Amino acid sequence: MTTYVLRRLVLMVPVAFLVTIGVFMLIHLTPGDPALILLGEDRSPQAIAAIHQQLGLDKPLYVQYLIWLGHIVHGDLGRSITTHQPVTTAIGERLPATLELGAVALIWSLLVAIPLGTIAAVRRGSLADHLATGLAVGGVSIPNFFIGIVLIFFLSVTLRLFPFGGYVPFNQDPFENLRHVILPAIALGTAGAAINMRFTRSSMIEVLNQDYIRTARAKGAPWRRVVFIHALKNALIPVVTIVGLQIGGIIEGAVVTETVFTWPGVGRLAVESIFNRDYTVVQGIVLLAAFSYLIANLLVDLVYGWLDPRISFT
Amino acid sequence: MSTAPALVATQASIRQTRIHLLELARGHPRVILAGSLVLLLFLIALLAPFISPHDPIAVNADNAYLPPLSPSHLLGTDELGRDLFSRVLWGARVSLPVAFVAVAVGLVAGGVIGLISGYFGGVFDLLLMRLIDALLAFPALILAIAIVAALGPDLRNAMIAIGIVAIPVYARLVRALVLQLKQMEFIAATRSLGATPTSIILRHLIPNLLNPVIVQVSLSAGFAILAEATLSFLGLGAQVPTPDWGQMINTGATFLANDPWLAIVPGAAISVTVFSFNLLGDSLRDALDPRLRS
Amino acid sequence: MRWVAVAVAGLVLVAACGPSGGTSQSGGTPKAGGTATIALESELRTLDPLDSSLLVEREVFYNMYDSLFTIDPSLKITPGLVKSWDVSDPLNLKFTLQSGVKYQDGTAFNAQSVKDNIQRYLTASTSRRKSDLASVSSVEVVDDTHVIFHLKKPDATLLATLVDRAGMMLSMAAVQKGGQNFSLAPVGAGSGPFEFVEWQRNDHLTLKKNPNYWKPGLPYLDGVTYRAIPDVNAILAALKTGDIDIARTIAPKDVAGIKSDSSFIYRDTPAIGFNGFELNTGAPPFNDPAKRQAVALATDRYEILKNINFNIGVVGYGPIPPSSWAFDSTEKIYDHADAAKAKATATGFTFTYKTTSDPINQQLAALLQSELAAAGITMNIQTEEFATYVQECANHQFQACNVNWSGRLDPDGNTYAWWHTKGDFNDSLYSNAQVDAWLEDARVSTDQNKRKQDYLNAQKQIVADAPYVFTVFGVSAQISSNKIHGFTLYPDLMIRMAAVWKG
Amino acid sequence: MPAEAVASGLSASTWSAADPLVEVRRLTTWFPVRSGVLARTVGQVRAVDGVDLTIRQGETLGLVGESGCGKSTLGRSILRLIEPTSGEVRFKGQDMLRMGPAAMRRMRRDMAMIFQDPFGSLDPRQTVGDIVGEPLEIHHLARTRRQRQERVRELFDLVGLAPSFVDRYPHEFSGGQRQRVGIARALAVDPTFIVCDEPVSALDVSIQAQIINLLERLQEKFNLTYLFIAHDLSVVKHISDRIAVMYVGKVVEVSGARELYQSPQHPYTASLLSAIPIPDPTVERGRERIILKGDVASPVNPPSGCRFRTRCFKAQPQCAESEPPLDTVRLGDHLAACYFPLG
Amino acid sequence: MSLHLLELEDVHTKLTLKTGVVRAVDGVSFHVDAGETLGIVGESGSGKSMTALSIMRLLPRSGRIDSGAIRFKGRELTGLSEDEMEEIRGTEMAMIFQDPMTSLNPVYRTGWQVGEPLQIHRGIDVRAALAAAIAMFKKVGIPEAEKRVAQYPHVFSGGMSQRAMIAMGLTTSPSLLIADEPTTALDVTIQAQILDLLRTLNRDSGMATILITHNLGVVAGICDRVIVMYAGRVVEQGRTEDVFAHPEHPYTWSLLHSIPRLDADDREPLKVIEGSPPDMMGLPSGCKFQPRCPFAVERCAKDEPELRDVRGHLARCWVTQAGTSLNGSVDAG
Repeated sequence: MTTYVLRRLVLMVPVAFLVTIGVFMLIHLTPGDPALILLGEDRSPQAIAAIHQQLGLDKPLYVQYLIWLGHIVHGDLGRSITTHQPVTTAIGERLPATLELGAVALIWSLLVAIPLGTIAAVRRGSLADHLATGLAVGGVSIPNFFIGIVLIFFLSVTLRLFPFGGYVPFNQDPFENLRHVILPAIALGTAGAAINMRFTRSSMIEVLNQDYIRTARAKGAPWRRVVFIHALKNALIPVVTIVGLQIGGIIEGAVVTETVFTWPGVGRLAVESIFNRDYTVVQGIVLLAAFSYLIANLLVDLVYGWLDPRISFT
Repeated sequence: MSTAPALVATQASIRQTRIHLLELARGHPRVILAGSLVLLLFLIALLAPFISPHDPIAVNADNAYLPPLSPSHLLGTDELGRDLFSRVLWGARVSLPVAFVAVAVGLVAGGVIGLISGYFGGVFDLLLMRLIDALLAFPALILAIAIVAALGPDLRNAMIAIGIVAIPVYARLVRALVLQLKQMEFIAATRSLGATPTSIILRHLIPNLLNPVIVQVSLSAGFAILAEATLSFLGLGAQVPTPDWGQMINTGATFLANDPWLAIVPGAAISVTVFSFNLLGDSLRDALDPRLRS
Repeated sequence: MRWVAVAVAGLVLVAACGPSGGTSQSGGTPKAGGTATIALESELRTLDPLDSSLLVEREVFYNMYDSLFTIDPSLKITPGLVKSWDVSDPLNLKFTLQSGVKYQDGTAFNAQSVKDNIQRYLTASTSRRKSDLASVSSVEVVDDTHVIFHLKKPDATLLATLVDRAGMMLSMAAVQKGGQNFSLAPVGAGSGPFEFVEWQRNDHLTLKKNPNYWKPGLPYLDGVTYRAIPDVNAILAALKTGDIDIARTIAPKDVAGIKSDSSFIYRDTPAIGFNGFELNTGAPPFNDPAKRQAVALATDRYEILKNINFNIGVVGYGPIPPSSWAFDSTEKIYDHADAAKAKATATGFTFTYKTTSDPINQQLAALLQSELAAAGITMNIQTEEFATYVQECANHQFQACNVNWSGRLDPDGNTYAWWHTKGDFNDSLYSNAQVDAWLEDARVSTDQNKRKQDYLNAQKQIVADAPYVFTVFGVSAQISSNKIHGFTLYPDLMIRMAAVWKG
Repeated sequence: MPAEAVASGLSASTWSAADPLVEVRRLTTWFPVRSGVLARTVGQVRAVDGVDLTIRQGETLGLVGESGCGKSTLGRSILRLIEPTSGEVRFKGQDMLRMGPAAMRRMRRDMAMIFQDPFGSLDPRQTVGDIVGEPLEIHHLARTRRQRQERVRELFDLVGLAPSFVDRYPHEFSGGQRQRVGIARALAVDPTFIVCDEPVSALDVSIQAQIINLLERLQEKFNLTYLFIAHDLSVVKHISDRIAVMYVGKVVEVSGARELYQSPQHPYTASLLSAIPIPDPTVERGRERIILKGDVASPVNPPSGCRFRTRCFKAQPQCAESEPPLDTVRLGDHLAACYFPLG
Repeated sequence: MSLHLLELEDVHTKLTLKTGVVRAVDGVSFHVDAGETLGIVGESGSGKSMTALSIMRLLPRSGRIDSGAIRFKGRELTGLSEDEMEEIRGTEMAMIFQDPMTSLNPVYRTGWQVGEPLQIHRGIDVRAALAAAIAMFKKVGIPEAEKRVAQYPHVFSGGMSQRAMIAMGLTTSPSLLIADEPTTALDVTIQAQILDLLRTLNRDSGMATILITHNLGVVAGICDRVIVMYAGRVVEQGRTEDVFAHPEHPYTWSLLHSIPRLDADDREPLKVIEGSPPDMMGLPSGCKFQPRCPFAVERCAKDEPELRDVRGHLARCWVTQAGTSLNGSVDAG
C-alpha cells in the first residue's frame, strides 16, 4: 500500500506541474495591471514603474515563472501583491472559514441525502421515490447564488431569523458561529444534497438487486437488517467517491456562496485576487485547490479500499 | 459550478442491446415530460421576437418598478422600465445558444481526447489523461473566471470558458465508454475481419457512444446554463443591455428588498430551464441504465 | 462583483442634496461607553498611510492617526497636530506643533517625529506619498514644537495634502517594532482617538478607545469595529439586522425607505467628487470636439439623477462640486439635455462605452444608451472586468470610459491630474495650453481669489471641450441607527468617530 | 486461388495443401501484472505459455480446458487479435506474427472467428444485414450495393435465417439466431480457417444442437478447418477430429477424439472426463469418479515442474522438478505431457 | 394429512413487467419427501427458478404468487406474513444460488456471513456463531477453516464460495435445501466436487434437496426423482431412471437426444429441436411444446394436455397418453 500511495504521489507531479503552468500563464496573460489596482487614485508613471520593478513584473514571463517555480519547490508561495502578506498566511487566515462552511454544508447534504436516498431506493416507484427524485433534479437546477439571495431575503432581511453574512470564529462565540454558518451552508449544500441523494438512491437500488441481498433474505434476515446491515454498507461505498470529490472541491464550490454571503473564505479570496490581479495569491489558491483535489482523490481511493475488501493496493 | 453532477453521469454503461431513444421515451413518461419541456424552451427561444409583448431593451424610465400583473406588463417592469416578461422570454435566446455552443466545445474537444486516449491507449492515454487530470484539478469556476477575465467578459468567451471546463467530463466519459466497448466482442469481431482502426472508430465506436453521450449532453446543457448564469451574476457573462438571466439576477438583487420579483423572475427562469435539461438527462439515464431496470 | 466598483474610491453614487455645511447633530448630552460597528464597502489592504491607496483606508486612518492639519465641515483648513502656521513665505512654511501629545505607544509627538515621518513618506521604496509631497524639499526641526517645511516651489495645495495621509503622523518606534507586519498590525502607532486591536482580514477590524487621547473627554465610544461588506444591498441588510450601526453608502433607491424609518438616521451633504465618463480625445470618434459636445448635449443629467440616483445629489456641471470654495453655480453649460441641439452638432456616429459590471453602472450604461439613441448616437456598451478596465482606461484604450472621482479637498486635486497635459489621470489625452497655464498658476498662487478665477476659467474650457461628461455630484451621507449621536458630516466622505456617542 | 496466394506473400509456393494449415510453435502470450511506484511489471499472467499445435486442413481441432486455462487467449493469439509475446504462427507456411498491418489485413480474408457471446459479438447499432455485409465491404468483395445485398441474402439462407431479416437489429433476435448471424459474418469472406470460441456455451440446451449441426454441415460444404474451443468435453468430443487439452497455459495432451476418451494418458484429462456427467442415470451412477482436490493453479505463479501436480492423484517428487514436454508420452498421434501417464 | 415434507398444489406465479404479464409458474404441483433429492430441469425461462423462489417467497418485486398452495411440513406458506416467512427461511429451508461469487456479501467476512443465520434465528452471539461457522467450513471441506472464516469472499474461488454458501445453508440444519443451478457457474472438475459434497451431505443428514439445473447429466447423477419444466409447466415427472430410460414427453425425449454424450461412440449429427424456446408473452394455444414437437398431432395445437400417468410416471402429452412410445416411434421411423 505504501508503494501504491507513493506511485499516486509521483503521478501527481506532472499534473501539478501542468497546473502551475496553466495558472501562471492564464493569470499573467490576462490583461490588467496589478500596479494600477494597487495605486488606485494615486497612480503616476513613476509609481507604476516602481511597483513593476518591486514585483519583478518587468522581467520576461518565463523568468518570472521559473523564479516562482523555484520558490514553490521550496515551499514558498511568495507574498501577496496587494497586502504583502505571505500567501500561505493569507490563505491560512481564510481556510478555517471555508473548511467550516464546507463541512457544515457537507453534513447537511448527507443528513438529507442518505435517509432520503435510501427510502427512495427501498420504496422504488412510490410517491416518496418520485418526490425524492424530483427534489434531486431540482436541487441541482437552482443556481446556488439564487438560493443564497432568496435565503438572505426571506430568512435574514425579512424575518430576521439569521444574521446577514459575516463570520464569527467558533472559539469566539460558538452559538453565533453556528447562526452565521447555517444559511450559507444550506445554499452551498443543496446541490450536494441532491447529487448525493441521487447517488445513494441508484447505488442502493443496484445493491438491492445484487445476489447477496437475496442470500441475506434467504437466510431469513428481517428486511431492516437486510437494508441497514447488508445493503447500506455496500451502497455507501460509491457515495464515498462523490463525497470525497466534494470535499476536494470545497474551495472551488464555495466561491459563489462566499461572495453572496460575504463569507471570509478562500473562495472569495480567489475571486478578489483574480480581480485585483494578485498573481501570487491566485496561483497559491489554485495550487492548493489542485492539491486538495488530487489528495482527496487519493484518499477516496484509499478509503474505498478500506471499505471494500475486494480492492487491494498491490 | 461543481463538476460532480457530470461525474455522476460517467457511471453510465453501454447497453448490449440497441435502444432507440424514441422507443425508450414511450415507456418512460418522465422522458416525455422532460422532452416536452425542453422542446417548449426551444420554441420560446425561437419565437421570442414574436411572442414577447415589448422590446426587451426599450428603456422607459417613467414606467420603472411596476409590480407583476400590471396592465400590459405581465411580470412587471425593471429598474429602467423594461418589460420583465419580454426580457425573460428573450433570455432564452441567450441561455440556450450558450448551452449549445459550450456543450459543443466540450463534446468535440473532450470527445476527441477521450476517443484517442481510450482507443489507442499507451503513451497517448498517459499524456492526455494527465492533461485532463490537470484540467480537473484546476478549480472549475476559478478556471472559468480566469479564462473570461483573460479573454474579456462577454457571452462568446463565457461559452468558450464553460466549454473548456466541460472537456474533462466528456474526455473521461468517452474514454471510459471506449474502454468498455473495446472489451466487447463485436469490436474483436470487426478486427478479426481486418477492419482499420478508423473504420472501427467511425462505424462501431461512435454510434455506440451516442446514448450515454446524449444523456451527458442534456445534463451538461443544464450545467452550462447554470455556469453562464453564475458568470453573468459575477459580471463576467452577457453585456448590458442583453436580456440575460444571470445578469438580470445580478442587477435585480439590488432591488430585492422592495422589488424582489426583479431577481426572482429570472431566477425562476434559470431554475426551470436547468431543471428541464437535468430532468431530461436524468430520466434518459434512468431509462438507459440497465442496473435500474427490474 | 460589486465591490470592485467601489475599490476605486470615486464611485460615490450615493449622492444627495442635503443641508449643506454645518452638519453636527445634537442629541442631548454625550454619553461615554459602548461600541459602534461601521460598514466598509471594500476590504482594506494596508493600515499604513505610507502605501495606502483606498478610500476605506483613509476612513479608518482618520480615527487612528492624527494629521498635521484637519478640516472643518466647510472644508476650511483647521489645526491638527499643527497648532498654528505661518505661510507668508511660500517656500518656507513655519508650523507650530501641539505640545504634550503622545502616541498610543507612549512615545512623544514632536518636531523630530514630524521630520522622520515626512522623511519616511519621501524615501521609503513602497511609499505612495511621494507625489503628494513632491514639492517638499526638506523639513527642518527648529525646536521641539517648531518645524519649517522647505519647498522646492510654491505649493498652494500642500496644507490640504497634509490633512490627508501625507500629513498623518506615526510613532517611529511603533513602525520599527511592527517591522514587516506593520501595515497589517500598526499597534500603538497613531495619536488618534482610537487604537488598533486586531484585524481579521475580510471580516472585521477592531479599534479600541485611546484612553490618553490628547483632546480631553474624547472619544466617547469604547471601541469601533469595521466590517467589510462589499455590496450595497448587503450593507442595508446588515443595517436592518443591527449587525452594523453606521454606513456611508446604500443603494440610492433604498434611501427613501431609510429616511422614512424612524429607527434610522439619514443625512447627507454635498461631497467633493464628481461622476461621469471620459471621452478619449486622442482617437476617433472623439478626436472630433463636435462629437464630444454632441454626447454631452444628449446626456440627460436630470434623468440620470432621477433614475439612477433617485434624486440624491445634484446634477453635475464640472469638476468642482458645490462643497468647494471654488464652486460657482452660475456655470451651467449643459444643464438640460437637448437632443435636437446635439443632433445639430454631430449625429449618426457610433462609439463604445466601457464600464464595469457593478449593477448601478450597468443601469447607468443602459440609460445613457437610450438617451444618446434619441440624438442618433449609437452607444455600444462593453462591460469589462475591473482590472482590465482600469488598465485600458489608463492606457487610453477606449472611446468612452465610465470613471468617477472621489475628489480632493483642494480644487487642484479635482482638476490638474485630470486635464493638465501632463496629468497622471489624463486618460482622455486632453491638452489645452491655456488650461495648463491656468492650472499651473492656481498651484503656485497664494491668493485664493486668483486661484478661484483660474479654476473657473479652466472649468469653463474643460466643460466646453467635453473630454469628460459630468453627470452627477454625489453626497457624503450618514446612514446609521438612531442610537448614533454626535456625528458630524464632512463632504470628504470620511466618518470621524472621535465625537460620536451611542444613546 | 492463385491471386490470393500471391497476395499472401512470397513463401506461398513452399506450402502445399498436404502440409498443416496452421502451425503454432512455442506460442507465448503473457499479460503483465503492474505494480509499484512507476507501474513496473511485477509479474506475468502466463495465459499461453509455450504452446505447440498443428491444425490440419479440413479437420476440427477441439481445444478444451477449464476457465482461465488460456484456451481462448490461444485462439485469439493465433488470429492475432491479441498480440502474442513470442513464438510463431504459420498459416499456409507464412509466419503471421511477422506480417505488417496491410499484409495481415489481406491475410484475414482467409480466416474468421465465431464468438461465444451472441449478445456482445454483434454491434447493437448495426442491422444484421450490415453486420454480415461488413466483411464484404472491408475486403471489397462486392462491387455494387446490389451485389453485396445479394451475397448477404445468400449467407442468411446458408445459415438458416430468413433473408427478410436483414434490416432488423440484433436485439430483435434470440440467442440461437444471433449465433447464426455471427456464423454468416464469419463465412462472408469465404475463409478456410475458423476459430470457434465457445460457440454454443451461451446457448440454451435445446439450441446447442442446431448450431453444432450447422457448423458441421458448413464444414463439410466448404471444406472448412475449425479450431473449436469449448469447456464442455462432450460437445468437443462430438465435433472434433482431434482434441488438445489445456491446463494453466499449457497443452497437456493431444490426440484423436475417440482415442482421448478411450485411453486418456494425462491424469488431468482423465479427471476431466470423469467429471463430466452423462445424462443417463444407470451409466452415471455406476461410474468411478476422480474427484480432484483444490482449485486450478494460478497462471501468475504456476507450480514448478508439471503445473497439474498440485492437484494430481499420481504426482511424484519428479513432477515438481522439471516440466514434462508434450511428447513425454508419444503413442503415434497421441501426445501427452506426463511422467506418469495412465497408460 | 399430508405426509410430504413439501407439497405444491396448482401454484401460479405471475410477473408483472412493463411489457406485460408473464405467467412464470403456471399450475405447478409436486412434492418432496424428507431425505430425497428432487431434480427440476428446464431451460432458461421455463419457470424452474421462479418455482423455487415462490417456495422461498423470495420473488422479485414484480412477482406474486397468484393462487395455489405451498405446504411445508403441513403448514400453508402462501398465507404467512413476511415475519413468519423470515422465521422459516434460513431455519427450516435454505437456498443456494447459481453464482456463488456474487451471492456472498463482499464487505463482510465469510465466517460472519456463514454464522449469521444462527445470530438471526438462534440469538447466539457473534463469537459462538463464528465457532459454528468454523465447524461448518470443516464439514463442507473448506481447508484451513480457522483462517478462511476471517477472509473476505473475494479471495474465495468459485468452488470455495459455493462450499461456503452450502455451509451457510446448513448451519441451522434445515430439512430442505433448494439448490438453484449450484454448479452452472463452475468448472466441471469443481462441479464434480460440489455434487460429491451435496451427495454426501444428503446421505449423512437426511435433508431433502431440490436441485434445479439445466444439465441432464447432473440430474442423472444425483436425483431420485426429476421434474421437467417447459413454459412454466411441469411436462414430465417421475423417478429419474424411468424418465431417462423412457421419456414420455417429446421435449424430454428431444433434449436427451440433442445433447452430445461423452460416451456416444458415433459421429452422427445430433437430433435437433427446431425453433426457439417459447416467448412467455405469447404462448401458443394447446400444448406449449407443440410448435417444436416432432411428434405433434392435430389435437396438440388445440387442447393442452393434462399431466397424466404414462407407463409409471407423469407426462403432459397427448401422443404418449394415447399409447405411443417415443423411443419406439423414432426407432421405427
